[in-house]
Amino acid sequence: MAEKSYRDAIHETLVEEMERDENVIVMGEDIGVYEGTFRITAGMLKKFGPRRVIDTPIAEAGMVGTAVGMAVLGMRPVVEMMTMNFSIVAADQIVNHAAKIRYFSGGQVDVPVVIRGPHGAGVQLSAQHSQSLESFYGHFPGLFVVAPGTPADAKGLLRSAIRGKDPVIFLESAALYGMKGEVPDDPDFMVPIGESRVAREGSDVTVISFGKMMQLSLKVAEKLSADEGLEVEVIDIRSIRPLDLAPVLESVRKTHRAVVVQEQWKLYGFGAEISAAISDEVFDELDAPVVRVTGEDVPMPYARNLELLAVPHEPDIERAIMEVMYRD
Amino acid sequence: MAEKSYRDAIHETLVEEMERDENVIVMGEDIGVYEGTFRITAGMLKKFGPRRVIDTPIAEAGMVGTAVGMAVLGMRPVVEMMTMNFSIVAADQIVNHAAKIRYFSGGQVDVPVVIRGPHGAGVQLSAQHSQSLESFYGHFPGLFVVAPGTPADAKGLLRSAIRGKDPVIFLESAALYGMKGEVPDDPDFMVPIGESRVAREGSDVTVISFGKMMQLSLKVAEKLSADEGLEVEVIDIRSIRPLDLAPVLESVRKTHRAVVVQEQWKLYGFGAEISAAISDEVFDELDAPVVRVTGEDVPMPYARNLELLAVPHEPDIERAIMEVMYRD
Amino acid sequence: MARKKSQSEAVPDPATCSPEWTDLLRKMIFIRRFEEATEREFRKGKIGGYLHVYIGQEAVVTGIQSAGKPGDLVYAGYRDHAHALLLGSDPGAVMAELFGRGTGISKGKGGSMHLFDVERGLYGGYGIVGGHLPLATGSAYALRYLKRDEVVFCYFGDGAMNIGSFHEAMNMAGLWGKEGMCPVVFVIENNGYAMGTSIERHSALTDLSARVEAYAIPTEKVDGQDLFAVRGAADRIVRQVRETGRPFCIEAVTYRFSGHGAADILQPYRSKEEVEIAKNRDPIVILRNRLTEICGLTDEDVEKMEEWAVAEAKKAVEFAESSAQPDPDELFHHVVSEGQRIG
Amino acid sequence: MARKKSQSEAVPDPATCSPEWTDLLRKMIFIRRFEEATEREFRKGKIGGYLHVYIGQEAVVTGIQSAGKPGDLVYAGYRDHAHALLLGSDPGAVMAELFGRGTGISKGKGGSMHLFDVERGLYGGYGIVGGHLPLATGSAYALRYLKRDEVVFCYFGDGAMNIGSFHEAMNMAGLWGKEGMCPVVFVIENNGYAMGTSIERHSALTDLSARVEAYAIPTEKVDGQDLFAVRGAADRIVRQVRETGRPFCIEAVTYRFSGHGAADILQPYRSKEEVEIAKNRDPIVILRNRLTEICGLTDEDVEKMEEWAVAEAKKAVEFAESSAQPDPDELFHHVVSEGQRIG
Ligand SMILES: Cc1ncc(C[n+]2csc(CCOP(=O)(O)OP(=O)(O)O)c2C)c(N)n1
Ligand SMILES: Cc1ncc(C[n+]2csc(CCOP(=O)(O)OP(=O)(O)O)c2C)c(N)n1
Ligand SMILES: [Mg+2]
Ligand SMILES: [Mg+2]
Repeated sequence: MAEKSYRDAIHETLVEEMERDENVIVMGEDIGVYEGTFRITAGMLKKFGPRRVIDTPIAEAGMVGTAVGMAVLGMRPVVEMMTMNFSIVAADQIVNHAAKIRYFSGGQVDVPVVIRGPHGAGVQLSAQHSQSLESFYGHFPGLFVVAPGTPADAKGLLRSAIRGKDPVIFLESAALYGMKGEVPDDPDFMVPIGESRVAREGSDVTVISFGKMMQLSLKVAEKLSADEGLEVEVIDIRSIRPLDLAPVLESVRKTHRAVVVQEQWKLYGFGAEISAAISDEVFDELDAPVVRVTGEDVPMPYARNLELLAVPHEPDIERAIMEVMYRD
Repeated sequence: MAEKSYRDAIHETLVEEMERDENVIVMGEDIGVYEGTFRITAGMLKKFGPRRVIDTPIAEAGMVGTAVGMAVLGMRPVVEMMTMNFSIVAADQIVNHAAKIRYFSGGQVDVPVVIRGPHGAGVQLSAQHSQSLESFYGHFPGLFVVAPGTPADAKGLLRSAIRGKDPVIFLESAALYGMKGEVPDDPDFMVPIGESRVAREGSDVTVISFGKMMQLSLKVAEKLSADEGLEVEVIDIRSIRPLDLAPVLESVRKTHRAVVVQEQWKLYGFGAEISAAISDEVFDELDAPVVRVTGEDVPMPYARNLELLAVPHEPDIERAIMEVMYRD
Repeated sequence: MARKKSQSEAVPDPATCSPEWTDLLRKMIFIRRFEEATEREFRKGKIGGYLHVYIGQEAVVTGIQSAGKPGDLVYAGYRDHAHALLLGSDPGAVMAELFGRGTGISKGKGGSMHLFDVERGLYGGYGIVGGHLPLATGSAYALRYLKRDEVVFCYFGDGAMNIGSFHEAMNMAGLWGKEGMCPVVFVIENNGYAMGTSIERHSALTDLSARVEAYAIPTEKVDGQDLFAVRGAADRIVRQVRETGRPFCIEAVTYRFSGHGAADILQPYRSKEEVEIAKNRDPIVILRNRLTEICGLTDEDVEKMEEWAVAEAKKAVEFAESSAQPDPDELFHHVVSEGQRIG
Repeated sequence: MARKKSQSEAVPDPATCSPEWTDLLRKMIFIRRFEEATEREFRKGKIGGYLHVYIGQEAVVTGIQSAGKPGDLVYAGYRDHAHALLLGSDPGAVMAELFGRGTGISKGKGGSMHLFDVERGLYGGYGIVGGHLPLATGSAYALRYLKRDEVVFCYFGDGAMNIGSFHEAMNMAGLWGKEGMCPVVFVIENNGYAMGTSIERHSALTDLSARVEAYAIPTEKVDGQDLFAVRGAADRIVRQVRETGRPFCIEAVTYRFSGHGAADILQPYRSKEEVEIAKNRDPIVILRNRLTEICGLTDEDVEKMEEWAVAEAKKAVEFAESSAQPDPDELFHHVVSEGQRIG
């Protein structure tokens, strides 16, 4: 175990996997000479050379498509989206090509491509640059979608993604890049894709989230434990697709109360699936309706005061918890 | 009132609105000389000329973007996607431009553009050509998303969309083009965007759906009424965004049982939002968990036998109804 | 069908007879008969979905693939039957795919637009216009990265040149080609129409070479109805691409004798006369006449080929007919990789 | 600032002095001082998000917009401050937008990348590289369709030329231009870099004119550091576009003196020397020297301009500083149209 930042965990994993396997390469805009806008790939061009650290033109669809073409021949490209917002320009290549080729070829190809980059609200990046894309991509069979909320998961999930055989959308929380945490040293440390985890045990209420909002939920849990003696169980849905509900259901059977926290828009969002799935499975266990804490239904505004109003904060989560506890 | 097909209702509305307002134009691939792959625009090039019926190159992003550029100057372009699947190539222009310009300009522009075309499963069109995009687009504030399930709604909603000031994603059920129904003659007949409707009254169970699946649900309702004396209330969510829940909640307060029917994938799909929203609002009214009837979690296969297994049919809806009735 | 896979080393001289020429005529005749069979079966309702045939364009892919080697890769659009047949895919399996049977080349899951035969180099079969160009470009990079000496053939239509993915792929191919890292032969199957939109109406500049050269990719325009012309250019170009690792684009000017797809009956975008005139340059007739000249090919020889082709196509249909639909479990297979999960 | 809006009818002769030339120098100096102020305020934390300044490129948009008319439309990327200032937008409102204040030109909801001033023809301000090109093309069509005689100016960088939307927009502009239905002046602000990627590394062919002419759109390359050169070309070209309704593309070769954005401190992609050499061709200095020659411009005159520019920029900052943040209700306004719903 060693303490590392979320950013370093990602950087390190890329380096380790490239050292381990010649077929792993990285490509993206300004990841080489410029060393990456978030410096995830800093130093890698020098280390691995331009054939394995490819600076691409501004052409997201081209980037993803060429990566898929490499992947079907056995390479393992990791594509960096400068921010995940730009992946929308490549949406067709992602959901209609990467996600479906295995299927419509009758299983003749593997598509080991990872598409990674920061998503979610930044600080005043405004409407086109502040989106969380978990439900946007999570809807499509053929894709794996993961969203690590800790340095250890960033490392373990990225390694699983790189060593896999399928397209993985790897959603990084820009807000967590600087966050530090314990990361196992085992060079083969992996976190299975498709397993949620209990981030904090508790008996009174279940909070379900991922990424940055999961970290916020943990803070709230500690506060409520200290102030109110309320024990919140926090479930980290680090894998958006496939979605592992087991820990959620088990927790709700215990707490009988659930809150879902997401940064993005409510309508047709992440929380809807979690809430619906809980009803599907453990409806009779619920002592209160599942409450969704979500971003406001607006494009992200630029002004800081408005931006802060557009996304959930600790008090919003706390309020929701009190609501399902029928307290106030 | 006159009986018309869903296809003719759309065609007629386009013609009427173009006759009424010079600023309304249509553009798309092969809508002019070729007269449209589904013949929605048949005869319109002759009638209105090439300036108002624009055959575009194969460039969906270009089509949508240029339409937005026309719209901000006061034109009212209606863009045909040969099938909505191709709109994914234009996803960035739709969700990051059309949907957000009004907002990040501080309200300086109107964006009256309609993007219409068939979506959903056809007959053996396979994975890239068989998608339903309601939750894909329904997630984004700044868009209106509608999905008519009858000729009258096709007409009334399209007219509202064309006369509006905002981008509207108009999802047509290819499977319904040939369907006939009564359509009001009033040249100003409109159906408000953002209003669900009760498609069939019933007291025992509520079925919520839209488009083709709504029509299937109606069939099932008639059958169960005849065979089982069961009265199913069918709610037609013809407006995906904004989502009008009032008729749904009112119905559930009456029936205490709800089934949601959608053709597309379950995970992060339409049904999740409806189910979650029902829990949000009338949790205590439910005598059974909301059941979701959805397509299987696979890309659409080509083989007819597999394709039929991939989407819901009447027996699936019937089974779900029996399940929430605790019958078998 | 590809039993005598030609090697671009041995370039037959168009002036003199070679057994390979007659073999290529035989292949073109087979493609024609096979496609006609698919149209018949479509009308009978045995084939569903979209069906796009290659009738009239046979000399393009036949001439180009005859300059290929085993191990080379092929990417095509949805008009991909001929490509599969020329790579040596089992005609029965191709027809079975169109019938949606479990014995289909893509297990019945892809259909006419998504033929795959990776073992023989066919990497699809794509339905989104232009969407496969970036894939082909990436595969070309991978070939060199993996130290393989094969090349990629990427086929697309004139209409595909207007979509963004064409542009992005071409620029990346041009860039990578400078490093000798992009051995891809782009082939424009220029049949003058994107569905019902003629090239003058969909492309600001109808000289498509300018479009390609803007990315530092050399181009050559060939008569796509003349197999000798196509093959002649392909031999030179494919060897060059294989040696240099730089992309090249062949524009083959051809014509689609059938409708865009099986549903394109009326064809309001072109006149019967135009089609008739185009049919005067039937690639099969042109090659046949040349071979009569230089090889003394007789009507009897051709008769034999025709009989063989018709019989083969019939066999393919029978195989498809007699094949079972996919097992229902297939619905859930190949969505993602199976077996032991990574991580 | 645009009080003396120039008319492309009256073309001042570069050889002889004209009050307009000094006015344009004044504007360029103001843009420079204004941008420097935004960089200072960014470092102070008064401005958030991304900040892309125009320092070093002033002569490009100044020269081109000086050939425009009131009513013309402008589309820009995210490097859009100068464009707003030249259209006569209130500098205070522009600065307030960057500060995220309610008095901002886009009500504080857009920020630096999304400046809008529709009343003066500024239709944004866009953050997705190349995404605004189709919009500009559609607006050009609309101008003619609506029988307006204005033109659209569409600015974008060299790096934007590699994304699909560039290609799709250019082809549609070329097609519509043939009907005289696309009066758009495309302006490549070619500063040699896409963020940290030099043009040789992002574009297969560095001769960008070939890229544009492939769509039947004529191009002209101008020295973007020389206001006279830019203005001279713009006068001719804008008049032509206005008269013919056909698109034209001006490639202005320029250089970005500052980092790509305010966060681009290290600039590992270029050497200090390279930047220093480029600064020897400062567009402001070049124009100033020319005016000293032909107008007998004195250091005093320039001093006055400088003082005015600094004062104006300071005023803008003070206005922004003293403005209130947007009303919290603004969060929910302008998501969609308000008031009585259609239907
Ligand atoms: C992105 C996209 N838009 C539209 C279509 C519908 N479509 C299928 S084929 C076709 C015409 C393609 O013409 P061309 O590229 O010239 O190929 P050809 O059919 O002539 O061989 C169109 C518009 C599609 N499949 N994908
Ligand atoms: C689609 C997309 N991809 C990536 C980015 C990130 N990005 C912003 S500016 C930029 C470089 C653009 O370079 P250029 O077009 O030359 O304009 P310049 O900044 O030099 O004026 C990049 C890659 C983006 N905004 N949009
Ligand atoms: Mg064609
Ligand atoms: Mg640049």
